[in-house]
Amino acid sequence: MHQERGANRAMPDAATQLDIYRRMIRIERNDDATIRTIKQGRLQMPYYSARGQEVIPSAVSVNLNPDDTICTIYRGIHDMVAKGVPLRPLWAEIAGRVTGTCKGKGGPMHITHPESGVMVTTGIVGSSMPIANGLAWAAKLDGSRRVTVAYFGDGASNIGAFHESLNLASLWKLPVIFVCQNNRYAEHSRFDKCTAVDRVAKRAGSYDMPGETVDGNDPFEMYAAAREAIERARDGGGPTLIEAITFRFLGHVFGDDDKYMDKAEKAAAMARDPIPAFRARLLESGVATEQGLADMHKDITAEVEDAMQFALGSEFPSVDELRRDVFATEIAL
Amino acid sequence: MHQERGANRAMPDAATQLDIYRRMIRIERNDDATIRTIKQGRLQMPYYSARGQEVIPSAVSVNLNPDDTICTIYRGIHDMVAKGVPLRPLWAEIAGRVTGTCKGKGGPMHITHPESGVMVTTGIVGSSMPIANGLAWAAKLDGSRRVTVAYFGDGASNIGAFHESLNLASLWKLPVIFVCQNNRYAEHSRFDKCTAVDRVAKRAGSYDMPGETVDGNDPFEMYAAAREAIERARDGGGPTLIEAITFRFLGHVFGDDDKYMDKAEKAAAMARDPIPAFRARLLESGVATEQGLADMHKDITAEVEDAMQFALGSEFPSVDELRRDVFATEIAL
Amino acid sequence: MSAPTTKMNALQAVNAAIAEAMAADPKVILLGEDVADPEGGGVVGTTRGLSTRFGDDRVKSTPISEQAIIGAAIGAALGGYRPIAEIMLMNFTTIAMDMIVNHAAKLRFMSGGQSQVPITIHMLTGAGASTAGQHADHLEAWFAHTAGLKVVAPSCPADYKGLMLSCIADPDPCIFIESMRTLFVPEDVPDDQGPIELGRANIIQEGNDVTIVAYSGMVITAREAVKKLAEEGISAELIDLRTVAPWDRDCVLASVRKTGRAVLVHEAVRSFGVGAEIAATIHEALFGLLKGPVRRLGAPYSPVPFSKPLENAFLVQPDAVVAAVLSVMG
Amino acid sequence: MSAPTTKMNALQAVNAAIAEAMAADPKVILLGEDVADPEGGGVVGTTRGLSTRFGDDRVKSTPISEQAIIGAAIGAALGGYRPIAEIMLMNFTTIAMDMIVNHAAKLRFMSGGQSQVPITIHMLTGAGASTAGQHADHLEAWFAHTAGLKVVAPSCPADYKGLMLSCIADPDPCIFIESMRTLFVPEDVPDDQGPIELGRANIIQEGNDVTIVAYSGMVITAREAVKKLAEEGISAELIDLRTVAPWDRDCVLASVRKTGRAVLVHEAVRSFGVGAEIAATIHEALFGLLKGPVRRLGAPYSPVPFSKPLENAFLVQPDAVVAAVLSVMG
Ligand SMILES: Cc1ncc(C[n+]2csc(CCOP(=O)(O)OP(=O)(O)O)c2C)c(N)n1
Ligand SMILES: Cc1ncc(C[n+]2csc(CCOP(=O)(O)OP(=O)(O)O)c2C)c(N)n1
Ligand SMILES: [Mg+2]
Ligand SMILES: [Mg+2]
Repeated sequence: MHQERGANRAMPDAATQLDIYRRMIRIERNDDATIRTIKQGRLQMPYYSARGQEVIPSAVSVNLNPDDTICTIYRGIHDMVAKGVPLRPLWAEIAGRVTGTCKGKGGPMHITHPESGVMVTTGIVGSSMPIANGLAWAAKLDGSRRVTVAYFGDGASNIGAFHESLNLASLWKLPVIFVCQNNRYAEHSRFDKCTAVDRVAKRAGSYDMPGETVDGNDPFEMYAAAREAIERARDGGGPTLIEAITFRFLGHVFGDDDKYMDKAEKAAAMARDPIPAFRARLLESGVATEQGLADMHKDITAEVEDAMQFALGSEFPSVDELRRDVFATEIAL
Repeated sequence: MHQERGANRAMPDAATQLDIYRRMIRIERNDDATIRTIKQGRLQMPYYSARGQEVIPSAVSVNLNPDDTICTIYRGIHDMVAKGVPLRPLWAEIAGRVTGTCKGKGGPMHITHPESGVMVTTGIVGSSMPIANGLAWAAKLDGSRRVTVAYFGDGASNIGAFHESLNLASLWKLPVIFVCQNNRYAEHSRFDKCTAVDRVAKRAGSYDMPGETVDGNDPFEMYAAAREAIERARDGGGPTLIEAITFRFLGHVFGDDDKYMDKAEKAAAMARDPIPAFRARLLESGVATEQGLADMHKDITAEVEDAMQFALGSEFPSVDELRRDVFATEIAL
Repeated sequence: MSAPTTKMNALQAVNAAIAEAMAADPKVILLGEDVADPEGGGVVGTTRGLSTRFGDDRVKSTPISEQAIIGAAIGAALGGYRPIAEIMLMNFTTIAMDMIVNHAAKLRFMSGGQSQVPITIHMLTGAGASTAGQHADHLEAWFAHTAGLKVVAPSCPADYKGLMLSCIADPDPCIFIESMRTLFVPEDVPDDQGPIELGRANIIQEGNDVTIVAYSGMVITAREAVKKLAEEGISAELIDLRTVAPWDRDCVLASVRKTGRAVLVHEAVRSFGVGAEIAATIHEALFGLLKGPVRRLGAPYSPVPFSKPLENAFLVQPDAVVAAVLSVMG
Repeated sequence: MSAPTTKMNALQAVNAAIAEAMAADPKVILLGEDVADPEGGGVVGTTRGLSTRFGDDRVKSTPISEQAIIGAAIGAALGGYRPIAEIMLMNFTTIAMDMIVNHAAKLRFMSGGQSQVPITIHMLTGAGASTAGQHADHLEAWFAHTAGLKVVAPSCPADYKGLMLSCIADPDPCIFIESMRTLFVPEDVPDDQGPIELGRANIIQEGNDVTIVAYSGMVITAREAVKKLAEEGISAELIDLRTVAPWDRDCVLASVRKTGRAVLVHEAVRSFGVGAEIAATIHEALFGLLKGPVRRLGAPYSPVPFSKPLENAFLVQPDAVVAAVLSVMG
């Protein structure tokens, strides 16, 4: 069921290339500021950086509409930023402030922002997928052309929920795209030590579903694969499994010592940093100018700084919030 | 990962053919007597007949040693009989008597008989597989050549436990054989309405594991596939997924009205009754004589009758049993 | 002249409730193993006729994939629907506990109120039908202990209908328990039976000497006990809890305040069961006002056994309820 | 002269117990996500060094597959081994509930005593580390309600070691809970610390006015409360339950019989929690002998929140324990 890579696959035009790049920079600047703020002791949170994985959600999201939905995971702030979650409430959420997307109650692993289409962020490996199916089912029942993207990791491809979800999605021809961000590690476990097959995308064959492995650090490849899968889903053609090969530069969680990683493997992966690579490509092809990118960088840095200030200047939620949102009706404690 | 069917696959010799047939008849006679006894109101139990599936465990079990183990399911009495569970305690168990394999505490869905290698019978779809892995792991740790067979249905191939189990078994190269008895239905659901792929065996490809679909009603095909998988497992070659195509003649559970089934499909399947077919083959090839088979039939019928009498003549367990076997040490109620 | 009624059993009542809700609200949808008509409309027929009437899109049979079932229900709820998910038997919720507990129950809270998950998960359970260790557990205490879930356990057809209507309409996830022993007993159900408010107990019979609290199948057992007690001149008040979480504290406390004595009965294992919460609450709230200790009855600390005599001993019998009442009558 | 001791934290104590058990019995084996040394010996290092010392066959890192992990542990147990299975966090047991509850807990009973499942499932949990809604639940009440499981929840390094040794040696499945707040506090552990009998509570401090019962991380909270109470002239007896199921009824009842008052503290949600069972039992057993109602403290009925002030309010604080005690001192 491996997809053939046609010679003339969808190509992002210049504006779309810049759009992808802009999303990547927002992700990267945001990541950088988050780590800085944690180090300053001004954020108290477990942080799962996606540095190195910027291309994937950026190239996916330029193909999505605002009312398309995603379900993502603890390592998902890049997915949210790419999908368009505004940075102020996002920062306020990771800072546990009442101005956060979730009033500070969910925190970084559970950011939700339906306005932007971010419907679920889960801390449970594999659990983005079964829920994405339901969102896709709703879109189908509505007779809409909405699609849903389920993001998950390589490690998640070994858990039961993956299997049940892909089987159901295929049977029901749901407009859902399963995007596996294969960053070669699950916590401290190397991909091949957990996964009995060399390519996650091969598993699509178990569900009579199109499946494809792409270089998740290549914006063009990623764009083409995402675009085709999303169009197919919109057109009623059902789900696709995309395996995007990438790498997480900063280990599993902030503070990770990387001892479990092969030094050479890591160095090789880091040398393939997608941001400078895409930057060079944009400049080379004339899609962007040095000045244009410098301006973009500056604007985004300022936007991130503003979000951070907004968050840290906001109030914490009141303790009454413990009895709100447990049910629709406030409960007595 | 589909297995090539070599021209000269393993063939059961005459004695082995008779051995397979004898097991099949024991299963069939036992099934017949069970249904009769239920109809007489002398057994109170949910009964999941495997009439029609006799070949599978019979052709598997002639390749197993007494200390090889199996994990099976609610529809598993055929698997137990084929593996060699003596009929008296088996009958006493389904009759809820203290002389049963499990003192009457487990009942038909939970028959256990370690002496014969029947380690777990589960009522939970899919759950034979994760446990079978552990038994195989133990065999490997022991440095023994023991293997474990996990039996399950076609419906079970869609549940998460299937996926997790096959992945782990392949990674750890466990001596386990996953035997899917594909009887085309899961309760009232037709195979293709639940399973997004046309052959369960194709799913072996997700785990870099050998997988094969065989005619589960053909003792020769079934024997060859089982033998090869079992030898491979014994030799340290790891797990195999075998999909054995068959049919359950008596629906899901005793009392099933079959309304959900296509009449023609059912009639065609019933016409392929494996018992008369194998009988004819044995006679034709001269492996058996009419008289020999008639004697076998008579002996087995008597053995089943004896088991039934033994069971119904046995005592029920005393109520004290509720506090025994909850833990190793008897508890106070 | 009383309102017109129709005789139906609990399964028919659930079916009627779902049909009514589906007819009234196109957002009500249904999924589960074998629930559509080509698959028989549920293995015991609970959802028979619904896919034929409301279409294959809104009533979908699923593979055997409890995680996928509950996940799809949650997602569809986030997408604006009111899914009813059938899990065949309560023991199979063990496959879907992540979806139910980590997700359905928590998404509203974790999203700061942005998400709502108005799903109803209904399931059968209960001992007595020789299904043994893995098909008959009463696990409601787990769900009651999980913030964000409502747990409903009716005992008679009218309540099955009214409570199912309320669960479907409720903005939060509800666990709806169908007890094997109550399923096939036909009773009169008012033709206009509407929703019954969640969280409200029902005083089945008023009495003065002792309060008996039961729910689900054990209401049948308790009814028999009440009759026997009446023969011995003891006036028992019988409360059917109907909703286990949130349970009707006010109703139970008012009754026990009146009678001074309480006996709690459930089918689930006694230890760490629902009865513990109720007993602890009664004792704390009415300290010094009770005439005797609260007695809790439930299954012994044991898996559900197969053999008939053991199964009978596993289940609380009416005589045990009578004995418990007598033990506190002093 | 007291026995020689070594300072270690709870993680080191667990590590020491497992190492000792593995050295003594070749049938003790270990599996779980990242437990082997190439993967760092556990994400918090609990099993560090064990695969190097005892070999890759006996200490195996697994894929993220909680059903497969517990299934493999059960099967290996049926094959004569004593597996220790690590589930990283308690919330992830929701993936494996079928294996734990329908299988591990029941196989001995359902087989009429032929099967034994001597497995230890250990896991971390607890609020306070900003991990929010899906990583910090205390679900011990579920397991305690399940016939066939033992539930252990230590609070100090020596107990971690002694109880882990007992769980590994126990012939039945044990749930071993590691509480986040107790993990990194080093304490003296006797070098010859042997097994501590399961089901036996520990009287941490004797007292006369009130009995405080706690376990796991809440023992730390309760200790602080006891100190504050002492300053106010109240003599509290502090019992560390250590084993939640089966819990030490005799020890708790003897203490409450003496003090006449009880306050129960756990981190889990209060409603339908472990405290309910203990409170109900105390009230029933000591009816008429108590000087005040049993008070139960636990988390509010809410998922674990992220924001620090909410997380602090979610956790029972020492002052709340003090207030509960004062409320029954009369
Ligand atoms: C069911 C479950 N098991 C274990 C964990 C602990 N855990 C958190 S992240 C993680 C690794 C996941 O790896 P992968 O799917 O590759 O995603 P990545 O973190 O690399 O993005 C694990 C094991 C969890 N959150 N959920
Ligand atoms: C986890 C779980 N879900 C649902 C059921 C109810 N159930 C019992 S048998 C069955 C059908 C299984 O079909 P299949 O795997 O094909 O096996 P067969 O009965 O055909 O032998 C179902 C759904 C169950 N026992 N366990
Ligand atoms: Mg990864
Ligand atoms: Mg089948």
